[in-house]
Amino acid sequence: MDAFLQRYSLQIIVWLGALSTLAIFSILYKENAFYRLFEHIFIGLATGQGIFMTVSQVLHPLWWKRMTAEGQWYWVFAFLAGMMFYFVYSRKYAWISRIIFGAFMGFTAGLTFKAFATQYVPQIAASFKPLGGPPSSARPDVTAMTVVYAVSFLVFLLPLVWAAVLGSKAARLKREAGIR
Amino acid sequence: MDFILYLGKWLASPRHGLALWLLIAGGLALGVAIFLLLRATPGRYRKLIVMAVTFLAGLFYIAEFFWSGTIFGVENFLSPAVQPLGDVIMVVGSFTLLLGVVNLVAIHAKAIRAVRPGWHNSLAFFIAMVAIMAAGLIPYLQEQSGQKGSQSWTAVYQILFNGMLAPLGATMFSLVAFYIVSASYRAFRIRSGEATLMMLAAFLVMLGMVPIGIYLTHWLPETGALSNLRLERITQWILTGPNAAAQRAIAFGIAVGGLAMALRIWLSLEKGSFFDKQ
Amino acid sequence: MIILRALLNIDRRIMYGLLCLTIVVMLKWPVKQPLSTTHAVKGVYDAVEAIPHDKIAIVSIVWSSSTMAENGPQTEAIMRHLFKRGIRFAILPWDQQGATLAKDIAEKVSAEMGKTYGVDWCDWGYRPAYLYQILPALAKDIPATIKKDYRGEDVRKLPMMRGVKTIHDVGLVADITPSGTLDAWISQIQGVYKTPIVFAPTLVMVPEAYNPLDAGQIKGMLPGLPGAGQYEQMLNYVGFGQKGSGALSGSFILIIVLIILGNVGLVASRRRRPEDGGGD
Amino acid sequence: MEHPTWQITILTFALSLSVLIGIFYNRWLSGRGRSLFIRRIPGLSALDEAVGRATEMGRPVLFVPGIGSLDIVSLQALAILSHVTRIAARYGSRVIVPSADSIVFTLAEEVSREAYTAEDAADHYDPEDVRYLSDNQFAFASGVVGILNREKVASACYFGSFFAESLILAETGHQVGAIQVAGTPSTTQIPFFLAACDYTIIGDEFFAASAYLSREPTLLGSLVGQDVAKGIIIALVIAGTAIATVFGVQSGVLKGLLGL
Repeated sequence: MDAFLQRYSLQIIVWLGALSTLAIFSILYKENAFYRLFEHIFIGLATGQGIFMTVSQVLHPLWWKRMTAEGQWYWVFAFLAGMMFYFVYSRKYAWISRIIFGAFMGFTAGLTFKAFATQYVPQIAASFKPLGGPPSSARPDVTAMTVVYAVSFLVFLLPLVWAAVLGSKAARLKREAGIR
Repeated sequence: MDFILYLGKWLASPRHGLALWLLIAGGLALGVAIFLLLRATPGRYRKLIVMAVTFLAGLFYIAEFFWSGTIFGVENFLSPAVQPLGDVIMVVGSFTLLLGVVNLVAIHAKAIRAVRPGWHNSLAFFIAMVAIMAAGLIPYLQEQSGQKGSQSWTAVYQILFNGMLAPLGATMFSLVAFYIVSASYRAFRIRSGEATLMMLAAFLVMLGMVPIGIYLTHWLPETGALSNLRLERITQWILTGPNAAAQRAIAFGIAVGGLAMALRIWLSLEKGSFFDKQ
Repeated sequence: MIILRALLNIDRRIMYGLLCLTIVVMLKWPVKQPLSTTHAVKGVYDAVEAIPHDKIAIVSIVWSSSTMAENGPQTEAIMRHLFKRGIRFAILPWDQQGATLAKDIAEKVSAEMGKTYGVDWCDWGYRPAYLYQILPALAKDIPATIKKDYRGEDVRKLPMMRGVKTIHDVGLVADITPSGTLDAWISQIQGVYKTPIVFAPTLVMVPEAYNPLDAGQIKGMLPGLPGAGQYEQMLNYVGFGQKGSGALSGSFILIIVLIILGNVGLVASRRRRPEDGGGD
Repeated sequence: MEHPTWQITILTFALSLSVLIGIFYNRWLSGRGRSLFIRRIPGLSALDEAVGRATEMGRPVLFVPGIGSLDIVSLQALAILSHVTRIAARYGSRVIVPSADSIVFTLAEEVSREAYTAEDAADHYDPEDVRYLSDNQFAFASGVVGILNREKVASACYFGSFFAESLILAETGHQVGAIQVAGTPSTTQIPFFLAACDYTIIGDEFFAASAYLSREPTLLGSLVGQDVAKGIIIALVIAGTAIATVFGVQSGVLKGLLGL
């Protein structure tokens, strides 16, 4: 088994890859059993890989190892907090899950304030631009370009837009008048 | 005060062996005690508890961020806690993993048991899930316990990952290219003045992004007023002028909307199905 | 006239077939097309040129095989430029596949340009994409946050990491991404420490990026595949960026032609209606 | 700047305060039996039409609450879900809710169950209609494409955070002939929804949705507060542009305005 896998794994990868690609592309024609099968395999693989990643990247190194190998016993409270989510399945105690949901929502809300200040306020400041001022070296002179385009727009494009508007209006009027 | 500091230090110091397990058990027992306490909480206090927790959680990040320098002579002591708290949130969040997986497994298990049409798809789902999970976890756990990771399982993982998961995702994404063609074919019709403008803008931006469009007007001078009619300059103007202005206006609207919703959630003023009942 | 009206509802399968054909033909027989440099791309070039030699660069990899066609050439172009200037850089992958794919690109380019792992570049290894949690810590203490490189060696022992402690030792961050990671870099790193950031998104994300670009939150941008192509041209080599841009040209032309055909069909059906006495 | 300047702090607090004032002002108004006006948002009014059509055709409605984790956007999406499910429950229709995040999924389950119970249609509620698919973006997309095709969905609603999968979902929906309504604050995806959906709500209309649908005084008041906040930002931009034009971008007044 070992030798077989070592020897042929590249070929298997190539062939499986081709098969998977074909299966997904087949939906472009229409929905079919081949696609359906690979859709389920895809979801299965993604779920399995998600569990593996969560365990190997977060739960084991950041929680279990710290709690046991590094002796930080208080990480047991993280487990208890995590378990609070599962009260959502109990009719009677569902409100307990709301405590932890509330905490998560609170954190999100708090971070939203922070994001507003660091992300959006600088963009407000960036809108402070002189009208008709000289162009900065790094960016094009948007004002001058606007003037050029406004003129060309009037000359070339306006008749076209106008015709299209008229066309659609005429069509609507005809429709309303019952002329088909 | 000294006593509290001492107690904190004593609790936070790392333990090993029996002491560790006793403390973990103690933590679990405390959890059960808290649960019993919560169970006995009268209905009218329940909402208050949820509100308080939400408020404190939000307050932490808000206070940490906006507290600059010293306020009433007190330095910001929250900042050092940001990093550990990030870890805690990540770990606690990871425990929710099973909430979704349980549903998925239940639905597919039912399909197989009832031999519903298409049950073999559900079977394929299970095989795929278990296979990749095992292929990933077995070598990982072997390595963690000091052994050498199994080569065969690693190879299986590589096959499933690079041979199936990766191409399935890549192909799914590439469907976008096809759908862009059919969607834009349908959407860009000169039905009204606005639609015509939208179509023209789309043409100009598309052409200005790729070599052929740049080639179309490359004979125009590089400088001077006429240079502004080069396609890539027009594209650039559409993107930096009207587009950036509109994007920014939408972004501000969304930012303010998000800020308002954050505020309502933080202060438990939010209304709606989830928030009304306790 | 019936033919013209049929243009109103071309079967999507025909369009998909035409698209496939166009891409295959344009990739197989590329047409040499000139690319002119836009200021966004020049911004990236200038930002790399401006990195002082005592600082390192971070190449943040968020992409996976799905967007490799666009993000791969961008990654290669940026790495080549960094190597050319002799700026040390570290790969920081947030995606499992991207980790392998970006490392492969770096190894290829580094071999070609005679560079050494650990001295001229290094790979900090995959970590889950919790950018908001990791970036604040990274900014304060790089070795303590990264700890080990992808091979499991202590990063402090790598020659290129000597003297690298905080984000102030980083002269540039290149975020190469198909998703919304830029916000995290801006709010946690650029907004706080003023570290220059350049951005290499996929083409669909480009319109949104003009906002931070205009605000100076990012120094420059490589808009998708054509952006990579332009950058390749500035660096004087031919990569997939330039070849692929040709195929992209072809498909854009196809889309434009299809849109025009659709409109011809629309106009034709409008004109015919009265005579048909209500054709549809 | 590890912490913001005092100008930014004041601005953020002032905007928040205007929202709060809006909320309490409107609560006070509604206590006296008056209410504020809200303009028509066609995309949201279309939700009734979408559900109604599904009922006529005897086919299910699909509601995708985005692929984001539990955040502000997903919570808003769940509020809209609650509304859609209630209409469907009233008509005795099914709403299929595929989800990409386990926490959002759990909440969606609860929201759906509650909506059917509130409309006295608990027997129409099928627990299997709220499904967790995958947190892998494209695995999720492939699953939704499957559902759209197999369940013969008559109407599809997309509300929440969307990324590269938006067009895959919306175009498939169009191909199966569903009437589609979308709303997202992810600005890059709006063009795709515009191209493939019948109705798309844009930008902060998304955050106005729950107020619009519920006419709840608190939410309506918040909306008014948001408009005041936007007014403050517009005033700032105008003032900043005027100062920049007269005194130049480097002027001290401008730098002092936001402390940048």
